[in-house]
This record gives sequence, structure tokens and C-alpha cells, in this order.
Amino acid sequence: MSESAARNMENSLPQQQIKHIIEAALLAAGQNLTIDRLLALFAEESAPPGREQIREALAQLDREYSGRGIELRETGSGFRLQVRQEFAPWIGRLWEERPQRYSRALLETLAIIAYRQPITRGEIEDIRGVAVSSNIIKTLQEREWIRIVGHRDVPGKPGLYATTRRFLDHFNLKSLNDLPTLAELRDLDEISAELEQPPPAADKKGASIPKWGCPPPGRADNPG
Amino acid sequence: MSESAARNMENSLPQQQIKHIIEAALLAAGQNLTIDRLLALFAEESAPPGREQIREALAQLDREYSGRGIELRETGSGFRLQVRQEFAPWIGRLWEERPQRYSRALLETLAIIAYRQPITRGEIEDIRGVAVSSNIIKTLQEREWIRIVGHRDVPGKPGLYATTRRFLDHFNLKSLNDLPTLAELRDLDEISAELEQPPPAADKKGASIPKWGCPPPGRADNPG
Amino acid sequence: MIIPKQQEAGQERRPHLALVKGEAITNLPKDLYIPPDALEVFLDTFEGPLDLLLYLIKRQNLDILDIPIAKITGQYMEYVELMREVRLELAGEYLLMAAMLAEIKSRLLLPRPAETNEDEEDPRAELVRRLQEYERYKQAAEDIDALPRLGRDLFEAVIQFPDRDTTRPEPEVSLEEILRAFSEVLKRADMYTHHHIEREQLSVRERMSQVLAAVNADSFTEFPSLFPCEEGRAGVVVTLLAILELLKNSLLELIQTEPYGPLYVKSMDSLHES
Repeated sequence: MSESAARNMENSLPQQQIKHIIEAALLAAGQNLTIDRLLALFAEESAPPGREQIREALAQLDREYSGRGIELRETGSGFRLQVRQEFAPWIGRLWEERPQRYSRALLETLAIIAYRQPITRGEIEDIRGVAVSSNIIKTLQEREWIRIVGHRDVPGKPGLYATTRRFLDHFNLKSLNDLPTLAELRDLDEISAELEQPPPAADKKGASIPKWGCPPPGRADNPG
Repeated sequence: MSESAARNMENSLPQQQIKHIIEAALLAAGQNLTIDRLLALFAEESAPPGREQIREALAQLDREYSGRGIELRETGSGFRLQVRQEFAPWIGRLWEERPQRYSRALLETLAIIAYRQPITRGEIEDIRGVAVSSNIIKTLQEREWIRIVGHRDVPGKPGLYATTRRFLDHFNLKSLNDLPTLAELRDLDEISAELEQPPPAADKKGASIPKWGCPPPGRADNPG
Repeated sequence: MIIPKQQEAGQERRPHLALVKGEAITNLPKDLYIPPDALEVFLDTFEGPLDLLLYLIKRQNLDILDIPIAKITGQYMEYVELMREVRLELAGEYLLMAAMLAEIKSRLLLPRPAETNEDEEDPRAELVRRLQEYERYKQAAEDIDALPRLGRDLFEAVIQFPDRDTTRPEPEVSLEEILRAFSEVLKRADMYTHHHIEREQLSVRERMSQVLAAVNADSFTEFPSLFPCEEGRAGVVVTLLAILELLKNSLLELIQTEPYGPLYVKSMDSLHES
């Protein structure tokens, strides 16, 4: 055994531990990891593992996953864990049953982009008064509702976001002009306020729910 | 063996397979899963597993993960797989940005809401002795750690804040009962010796502290 | 927390702490000593008057249930005075507390009528109650901060599900929700009154996005090509307004190489150039 190998034996992490760290990293990253990024995890070890040890750990993991619902995959951008194709029928049901809901933060971000485009993330944050998470931007971009149409010519060259054709299509709009206005929202609020009150008995005839933007019944005196 | 049990044996998935499906689902979901949602994965089986089998599979997974980098954990909104705390030193290196630190003001506000919910902003301010900045409330809402669950029936109808499941999830808690125990109020006997009225009893769990919204000195604007 | 280390009494050798009312403060009471350069940091560490009082009490190992009000009040006032020197806009809460302390002190000094007013509470009781109450939540905040937390101590395990895009229904959003969200934002931003949504404005904004997307920084786009002819006069006006707005925002550059020559538009977006 060479001298350096002997020294390594003392301070280095056991292969078992390396394997567990790599597994945890692949699970936590949520994206592909290259060997280099995996190596970087150990940068502060006194005797970091080498490339070969990383490969060996990945191979071990691969073997351990055989027969299970997950598998290790290597793609162009590195390694990742994913659900095996055979398990798709079950796992897919996770999303079939109930579509999740978007957060208020996402809706507000989308609204600001729709009504104030083209706009930078910083400007959105100014209006909202809180940071806009990268996840929100990513989700909106993945849904292809927003995209970057340019960059503001200030330090950092922040991207300018705008809504897309697909956004209009999804909401069945011909153009942004068809977006409702705040005045229409106020009308709607008044309408729903009236609906929440028990209807006066005499007033039962015209009880059908009014459509978007129609003037609120009997509220002409409202200063709005 | 009963007839139905025998029939089950034929068509039902082996426990091993159930375990692997549950593992893959927990990993793919990207959010906590309840037993009900796990059950729903098998809705289309001719002989779907029962709640007990799901629990058993979870227990098996839990055992298998011992000694590894991940663990099964039940928090506010269900079960999830997570990287163990001991692995944070390595896994944290995956991301360049340091995890966010929260100001004392934010943490104190959060703590008061957690232990005293539902509570109004004015009541939080009474306890802290200082104004709670809107930014803190906004940040807490943005993170979906708190939300308004109602309004106190006093002038101004101030919103009542409570913590959310997501708060429990984030802090690795199954329920509010898992919060660290609140320090006991020490006896006011010595001071109240001369008083006829008995000192306010210190509540063991801190769940209900007797005097609601004590009038803060000089806060005439407080509705309480 | 960055509370400076407690210094032993007698170690003090600073010639000059701060100027208070034109007078150099050379010797503060020893138990109040803080290095002058740390003063600002020090004050920032307090979350309000209760926090400061707790600090003063802790620092001297006093029993919270038996605070020598006169002494603590004196020290508190010293701090408030210091704070006023450093920062003019001292939070009102500190002054309020000062008033409360002074009031308690004065009530304690007054001779107690022997038999009347048995109901009267010890004037310190309310203060002690508030201090205790605050202290437990201060502790609770530290406890919560110490809990293992997602993203800091724990990380959610997530893996890819290759088929997910095909099976996963996207969340539904209604136009009304978007509008409501926008109205919420405007209300919060207190811009409600200034930013009524005008139809014109929106069509211009939409066109701004479209124009920006149509041009780039590397090559010139012919100005007329930005005006779709099928839109008629209204379309031309909207496009022109959009281009003017973009020019105003320095997002576009309008170039004419020779008098009466063709106009070109170029994006100011230099990201692609580098």
C-alpha cells in the first residue's frame, strides 16, 4: 500500500457513507447532478473521494434500486433518480385525482405581468412588496404563460416578462384588451355581496345570477 | 383462511410491490402524502390494499432507511421522505445560497402566533411591546406559514392569524403539540401577596393564557 | 444575537463615550458599559422595550419577580437617553415604557394608605406579567429557530417522474382570480387610485411586449415592418404608442442612417451581444 493510500484510509469517509451522501444528494437536488457536482459535495473533506469512488457508489446504488420503483439514470446533464416506467400507472394517479392550486403569490405575479407588461422581476417585487420566488417564475414559464421578451438596460440586465399567446388562448382572450378591468371587479363584488344577503322576499323574480360586468342591480347610488 | 382472504391472495399486489409503489410515490410527489392519498394510488386494483397494509409498508420503509441518508417522516400534511439532518453539511453544498435566516422579530411573531393562535396583530403587539411590521406578516403569509382564519368581533374586525400545515411541514412537526414546550409563567404570588384576588394560574401547556388582550399601556387605538 | 460581551467592572478605560447634551460621557454606570462602536449594533439587537428591560434584569441577575424598580428605571432611562443621541427617531414604544416605569416608581414611592384600597395591585405586577409573557415567547422563538427546518437542516426528497407531464392536470385558474389577485396587489401597494386599468393602456402594453419580442439587439428591424397592415388605423396608433413608450423606457433604439433614409429599430437589450 502506498503511503498516500494509507493516509487516505485514516481520514477518508467509508464507501458506505459516500454512497449514502450521494443518494441523499440525488434525492434532494431534484435535478441531474454531474460527477463533478457530486465530487464538490466532499470538497471540504480532509481526504475527499476520487472520481472512481463516486462512480463506484453510483453503481452500487443502481444495483440496490433494481426491482424497486426507482432507478438511476444517466443523461446528458448527469445522473438522476426517477420513477421506473413500469410504475407510472400507479404514480400517475397522484396527479390525476386532484390538480393542485396555485398560490396567491403566483396568481399575483401572473396578474402583475398581465397588466403591467413588459416588467422585470424587480419591478414585480416592488409592486408586491415581497420577493418573487424563482419557482413561481419557473412555473409560469413552464406553463408557457409568460416569457422573457427583452432585457432592461440597467445593471444586471434583468429580463422583461410578458404574457404569451398561449396565455391569451388559455383564457379565451383575443387580446389583453379583453382582460377584465377593476371596475368590473367592483361590480362583481357588489353583486356577490348582494347575493350573500338573504334575498328580500319581494325581490325573488329577478334572482338569476348576473353575468360579468353587468351593472349591479339597484346600486346606482353607489359612488364607485 | 377465509374465502375473501383467499380471493385477495390471488389478485392483490404483493406487499413488496405495495411498498415499492409507495416509496416511488413519496419520492415523486414533491409534497407530503396522506394515507388516503396513498390508498388512492391503488384505487383501480381489483383487490386494493387496506389502510393497515399501507401503514405496514410505511413502517417497512422506515426500517429500511435506518442508517441511510434519508428518513420517512410524518409532518402536518402527511408523510414525506427527507434527507436526514446529519447529512445537511454535505447536501447543503448543493446550493450556493445560504439558507435564509429569519430575524428575531419574525421568529417572535411566528412563535406568538404558533402558541397563541388564533390571535390578532394587535394582540401580538401587546405581547411583544412593539409594533409588528407589515412586512413580517406579509413574509409569513407569503411562505404560507400563517393565514387568517377569521376576524375578531371587535371594531375594525381585525384578522385572526393561525399557523398552517405548511408551517408544521417546514419545521418538521406533526402537530402543534410537537412544538417545544412553552416556558411556564412563574408564580406571581410574591408580588400579589397583598392582593385578595388569587394570582392568575400559570397554564401548563400554554394553550390558554388567562388574560386575553390585556390593555397595553398607552395603546388607545387598540380595540381590545 | 450580537450582544457584546459583558465587560468586567473596572476594565473600563475609554476616555470618551458619547456626547450627551454637549457633555462628554466618560463614565457610564459600569453595568451599563458597552463599547461605543458597538452601540448601534447593540441597540439593533433589542426587539423593543420589553426586550431591553429583560436584558437589564438578566444582566444583573435580578429576579424578574422582584425588580428593584428605581434602579431598573434609572438604567432604562440611561439607555433611552443613549438611543436618543444615536438615533433621533427613537421608537415611541421605548418612551412609553419609560413613562410606565416612571409611573410605577412614583406609585411605589407614595405612602400606602393603611387600610383603604386593598384591591390595588402592586404597581409592578402588570410589568412583571408582561415581562414574563414576553420572555417565554422570546424563548419560544429561539426554540422554533432551533427546530430542524426544511431547506436548512432537512431536504425534501424529490425525484423525476418522466410521465408526469402527460398525466398531470395543470391547476385551473380563472380570469376573475387573476383580476382579483391584481386588485389585491394594487390595494396593498396603495396604488389603487392611480392605476385604473385603461383599455388603451393594456393594448399598448401588449403591443410593447410584441414589439420587444419581434426585434433584437443584433440586427436592425425595419420600422414599417412592425406595423401589421391588417390592423388598420387603430393598430398603427397602438403600435406607434407602444414603440414610443419603449423608446422612452430605453428598451428600443430608433436609427436613421441618413436624412429621409429608412428607419430601423433595434433592441437595447445588449444581453445577446456579449
